[in-house]
Amino acid sequence: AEPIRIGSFLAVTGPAAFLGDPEKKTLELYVEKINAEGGVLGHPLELVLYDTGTSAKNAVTFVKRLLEQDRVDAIIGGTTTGETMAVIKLVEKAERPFISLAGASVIIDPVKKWVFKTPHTDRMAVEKVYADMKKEGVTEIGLIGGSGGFDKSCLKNAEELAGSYGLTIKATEQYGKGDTDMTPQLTKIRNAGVQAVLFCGFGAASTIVTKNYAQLGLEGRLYHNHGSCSKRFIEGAGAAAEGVRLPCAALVVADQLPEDDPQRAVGLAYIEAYEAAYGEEVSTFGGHAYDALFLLVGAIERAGGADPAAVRDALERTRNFIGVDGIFNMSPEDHLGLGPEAFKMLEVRGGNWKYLY
Amino acid sequence: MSLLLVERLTRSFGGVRAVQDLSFAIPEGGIHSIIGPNGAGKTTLFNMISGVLRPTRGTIRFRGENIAGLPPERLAARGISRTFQNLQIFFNMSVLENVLLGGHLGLDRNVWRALFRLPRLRAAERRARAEAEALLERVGLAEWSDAPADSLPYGALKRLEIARALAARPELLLLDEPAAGCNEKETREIETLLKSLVADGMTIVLVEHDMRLVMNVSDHIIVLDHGRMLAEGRAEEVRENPAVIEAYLGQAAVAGGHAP
Amino acid sequence: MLLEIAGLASHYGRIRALDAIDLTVGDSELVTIVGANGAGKTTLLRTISGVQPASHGVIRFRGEDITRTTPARRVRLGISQVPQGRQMFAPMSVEDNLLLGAFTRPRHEIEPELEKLYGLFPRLKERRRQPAGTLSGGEQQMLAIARALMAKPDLLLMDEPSMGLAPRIVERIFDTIRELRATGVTILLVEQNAFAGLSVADRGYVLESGRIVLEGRAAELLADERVKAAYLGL
Amino acid sequence: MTEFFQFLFSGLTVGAIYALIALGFSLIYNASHLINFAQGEFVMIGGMATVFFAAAGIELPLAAVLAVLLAVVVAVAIERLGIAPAKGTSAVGLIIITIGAAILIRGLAGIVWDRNFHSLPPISGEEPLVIMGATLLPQSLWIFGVTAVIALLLWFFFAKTLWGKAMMATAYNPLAAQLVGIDTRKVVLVSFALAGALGALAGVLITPLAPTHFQVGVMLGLKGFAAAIVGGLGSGLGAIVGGLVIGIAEAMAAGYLSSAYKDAVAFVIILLFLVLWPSGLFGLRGIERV
Amino acid sequence: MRRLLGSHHGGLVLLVLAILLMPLGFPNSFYFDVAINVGIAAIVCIGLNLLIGYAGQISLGHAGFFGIGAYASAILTSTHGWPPLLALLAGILLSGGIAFAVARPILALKGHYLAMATLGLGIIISIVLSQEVALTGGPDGMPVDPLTLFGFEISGTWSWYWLVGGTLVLVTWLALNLVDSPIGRALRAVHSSEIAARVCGVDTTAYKVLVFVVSAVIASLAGSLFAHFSGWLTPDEADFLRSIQFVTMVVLGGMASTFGAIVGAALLTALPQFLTVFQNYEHVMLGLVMVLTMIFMPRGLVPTLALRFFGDRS
Ligand SMILES: Nc1ncnc2c1ncn2[C@@H]1O[C@H](COP(=O)(O)OP(=O)(O)OP(=O)(O)O)[C@@H](O)[C@H]1O
Ligand SMILES: Nc1ncnc2c1ncn2[C@@H]1O[C@H](COP(=O)(O)OP(=O)(O)OP(=O)(O)O)[C@@H](O)[C@H]1O
Ligand SMILES: [Mg+2]
Ligand SMILES: [Mg+2]
Repeated sequence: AEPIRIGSFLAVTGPAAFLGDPEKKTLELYVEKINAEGGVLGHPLELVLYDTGTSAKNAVTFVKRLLEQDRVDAIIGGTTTGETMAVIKLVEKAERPFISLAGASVIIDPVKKWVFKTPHTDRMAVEKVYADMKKEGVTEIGLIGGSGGFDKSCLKNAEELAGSYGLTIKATEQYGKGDTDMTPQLTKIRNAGVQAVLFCGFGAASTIVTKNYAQLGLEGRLYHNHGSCSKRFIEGAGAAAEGVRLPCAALVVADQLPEDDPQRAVGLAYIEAYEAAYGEEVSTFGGHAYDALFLLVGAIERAGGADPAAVRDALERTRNFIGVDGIFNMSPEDHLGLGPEAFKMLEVRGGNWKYLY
Repeated sequence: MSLLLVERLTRSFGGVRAVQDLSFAIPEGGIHSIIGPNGAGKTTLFNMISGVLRPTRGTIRFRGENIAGLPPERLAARGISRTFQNLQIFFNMSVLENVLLGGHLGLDRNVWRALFRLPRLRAAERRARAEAEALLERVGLAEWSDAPADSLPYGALKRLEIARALAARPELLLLDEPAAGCNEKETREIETLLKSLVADGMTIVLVEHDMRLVMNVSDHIIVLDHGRMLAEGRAEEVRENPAVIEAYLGQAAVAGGHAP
Repeated sequence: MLLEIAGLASHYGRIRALDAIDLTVGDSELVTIVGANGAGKTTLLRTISGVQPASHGVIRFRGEDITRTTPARRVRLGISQVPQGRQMFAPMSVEDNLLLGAFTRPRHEIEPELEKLYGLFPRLKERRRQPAGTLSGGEQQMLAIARALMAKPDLLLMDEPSMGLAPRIVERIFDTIRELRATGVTILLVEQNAFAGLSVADRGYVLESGRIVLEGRAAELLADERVKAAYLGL
Repeated sequence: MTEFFQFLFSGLTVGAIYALIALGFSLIYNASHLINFAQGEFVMIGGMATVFFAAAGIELPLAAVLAVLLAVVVAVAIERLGIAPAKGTSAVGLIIITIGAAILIRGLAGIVWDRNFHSLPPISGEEPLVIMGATLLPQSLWIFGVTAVIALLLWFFFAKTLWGKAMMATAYNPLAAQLVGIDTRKVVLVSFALAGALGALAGVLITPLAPTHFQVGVMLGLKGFAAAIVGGLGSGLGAIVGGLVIGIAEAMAAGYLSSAYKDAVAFVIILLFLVLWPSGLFGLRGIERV
Repeated sequence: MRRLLGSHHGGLVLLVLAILLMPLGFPNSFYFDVAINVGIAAIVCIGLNLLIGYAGQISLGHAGFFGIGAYASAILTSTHGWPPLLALLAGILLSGGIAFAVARPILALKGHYLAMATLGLGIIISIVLSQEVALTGGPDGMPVDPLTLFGFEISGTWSWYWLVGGTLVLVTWLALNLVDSPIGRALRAVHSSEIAARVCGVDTTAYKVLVFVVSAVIASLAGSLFAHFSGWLTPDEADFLRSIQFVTMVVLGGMASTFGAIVGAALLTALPQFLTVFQNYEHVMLGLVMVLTMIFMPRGLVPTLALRFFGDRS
């Protein structure tokens, strides 16, 4: 039968490679699995995937290529917000369903007809952290983050939301691309007198900040955002990571979830499949791609084919889809469909994640 | 009035005094040679006159005005041109283009006319090319005109530098060892060329170790040693000066023409 | 025969700079090459040293075919060159330049050799700490000659060694050439000053447009009408 | 005051890392006047290869040695396959070759290893030393020590040995170097091999502080290059001072001015240094004459 | 053929023909998109080549000027409602002004030191662009209004293709004229021997400043076009990696060859599109192509091929 063509453009290399790489691996793994099991509605899936190198300009070109040359039926991709925003006009004009894997809420707020996304917004992560801080009686905090889009968006939300949780930001510090030491920034935060610190970033910086935090002996809890939801972070930071709290998708602690939690089974299955195929730990970023792919597959099945308009409508009517990121309920007003409960609050204890609530 | 008047000129490099307290005058017209042992300061002197080096002390008057310390491009505009002992050819250009660049100041250098390639510029370029060809003819490089400069043998490059310097139509031409690397026959050609330039009214200052050439063409010779003036005078006077023989010429040179 | 060259050709891109050169230099012989600008003299010496590839022919040194060996190995075999254009290690001191000249020599031989050459060129001793690139042209030429001698070569290739030198020093250079020869060093000399060059030589070759057009005993060449007309300016 | 020392320690640690990388740049520069933009990749190989050899069950010290060897092999390959055959390529062209090689190595590392980040345990524990109220990790001391020793060794090599001089001579004038019997091909090759080893060593030493990943070489290489330039290309002492200047500038800018603009401030300082010392702090200058 | 390529009007005719005829082979608008990106990069490279190839002064920071042009257009049109043409001119003035202001101290540096200084300049610009979130939207970027010229909105790949193509031809023509004038010769002289150039009366500093400013202005113009064309702008466009890409284009295509700059831009822009067939290995292949090109075509594509096929050394 005619294959159903799914286009994808991801930051497999470049600054966001840490996010894009597992996304790519996930898509490739599951497209193969789906095809092995007979495809969707009897059609095999064909994945056309391009590496943007984390460049919005390349994203634009590749999306044009996906639309014009490869004539794909739907698009999954845009690892970063910049890549995603740069192509929205194109997909809207071409009228093809598009599920973004980037964090920022601007992508779906205001709602764009053809654009959906799977990751929780960074705003939700910050809210989760702030709620926890408030519960712990913290009132004065410091922020530290990188200079990339992911980091800055988190910092911006953190600054905007602080007031509503009764928090005062005493210091906001940044580090640069490829920095290897953040003690000066943390020293300033320490001197500002804070009760807790929120870290906005991902990758190697998570480890460095955490180690420097311990080195300087800062008092008060260090919170990370969901960029650090990777076992690599604990391994890298070692003892320094003890006590760090962060909001993560259920996937990270799937095995600690109660037996009756619907996400447990989905998460465990994904973990098993991914780790068997690649011999490396899953990441929540790969999970975004997982959800995007299966949201799309579900919509195609419900639409009875790959007709873009029908798939789009079906996507918008997604109800109770159990993904690794949470349970999705889309609507014409909400093209994400996740609630704040999709994040779980974790703490690092004994070199492992501890599921708190 | 002297064309060039050097007064108490000094240049040192750290501890080395390359030129010390040197004073002399060059009248307009004729060929004036500066000779002296290796390291006597001849090239350093040229470098100061042409603006390549700033003097440590002293003045250089060109047509009465002190030009010491002015940058080379300003001096070029005033009519001072030179060749280099260590070749400074534009190796990324053709032979003809090297000469054209020598005449740079005489060309149309307006950016807008260049960008839009207006007819006035094209006409000026055509004239310049013709002149450059003529100069190459004059130094005997006509057949190399379109060759890339980096394919020329050493001796030809020496003559190319002369042609380039001439393209600026200088009033004062400084030649630093033009005959180095040339055989007798080629040296004769240079001799003829120098004489014809002087006949056209140019003033030439020549640094050269080929004594046959120096003695044949010089109206006036200055001998430097250790950055100071050792002797000055007409060719015959200098040639017989015992101090000059001792410091520079050596015995064989006195005996007959050239070594050994 | 110390050096034997047969059918040698060399090119710069498509330009043929040397063509079918046959040339020999016997042990302890002093051979001079004369020729106009661009005749290919420098190219010939460069090819013998191995820094310019031979496109045809063979070069034999003490009977061994060295046409394809590296320049460094040729120096170790005993071939050293005073290059045209002096080729200083400009930022390095005069003394370092000289020490590098003896790069292939055993350590203990370096010091006496250095003193000997300082004796020959007192000027260099005065300037031993100065960067070679700041020397005057003639001083650099002295250094180039001294550096080549530091290698204590069996075959010394000299490309216009007298260029840019004061007459008194030129005399000294030619004296040195004679002395070297007397101590058994073989010399292949390229000289624009054809009269001086041929006067010290045993034999000579005349190069024109990359070919040898004339060869013979130096005295014969000096008397040759064509040589007189073309190179001696007589 | 404590604050100042904390910034200073940060600057020194980071600066020593930059210095170590800058030494690699200087080494190759000294032998061939080439800027090797793949230098950062050696740092990456040092860290990543150690991690992966260790993961394969090799003892950590041996894994580190193997990683250094691997970097040497890669460096030699770049020289043999990329630089040596490129006769007649301009200086910028050669730089493009090293950039191409860097892209290639990075691409391979992303495939052969992975695109995750990895850490290594520090050599002597993580208990920070407290000096003047500020803290310093023992690993920083290791980095200072190794950087100082290597700089000293390189200084000795270039200033005191004939081989070192032959290496510099090769860069100053390859033709003359050949004419005095220096095997210039070998010299350049050796310089690459040493630079590879140096880079990898830097990688091994810094991975405990800052995790490595397949793209870590880009920024580290850039900062190392900046350090080499500020200090003066080719000078070992310059590499060290240059590295420290940049490291300290970054730390102080982050501490006292604005952490958001600290990199910009650091580059402004670099520009000012260049205006004041156009050939770097300890670079050669003024040997050209006509 | 040789004359056609040798004399620059011949080359220009070829370029015009190529631009006119290429669309015949384009099956869909994706090809136009690539071609437009090639054109924009080529415009930058022609300017950069004046600086690097002719005057011999390296710049590893030209993406900074590209970024200034792009953001000037983006901010002034989208945020402040300026007419695009005016915004473009403002960008040019700003880039040219910055270039002029820094040119003297920076261009006093030589070789690798100059490379470092320009690299630093570019990095500073790109940091400002990504830090000033309120103005530029930060790393995630900002939207840009479409380009309107004299009341007409340029939209759709067709119009963009002709606009960029036309600009490219114009810039090429101007660059060729400049190169083939006393000024162009003076620039090449600066490259070869500054001291000899000065002795010939060339005010080398003035010429270096001139060509630096001209190349910055051209980069800025291209940046403005890019901003409107792409509709979304991120600071990546001003990143130092992008600067290095521009230099690579110039060198691969052939330094001191205006058509080389165009070919280099085409190669490095289009190549990644072809290399996607290598899947994971596309970066490996890209690196390999760069290395092999420089080994086997040491003078760059255009000059090496011209030499091989026409025996033309220029
Ligand atoms: N790098 C080069 N590229 C192209 N051609 C060259 C190159 N070097 C030399 N040639 C050509 O090779 C020929 C021989 O040059 P060579 O330098 O050997 O002459 P020469 O006899 O040493 O001259 P001179 O007396 O001027 O030193 C000349 O025609 C010259 O133009
Ligand atoms: N930049 C410099 N640094 C140090 N010493 C220098 C510098 N330039 C020149 N000198 C010294 O100054 C002296 C004069 O040099 P200059 O080149 O003027 O000599 P010259 O008379 O032209 O000699 P030659 O006949 O050999 O060309 C030399 O001893 C030289 O070593
Ligand atoms: Mg001199
Ligand atoms: Mg010669």
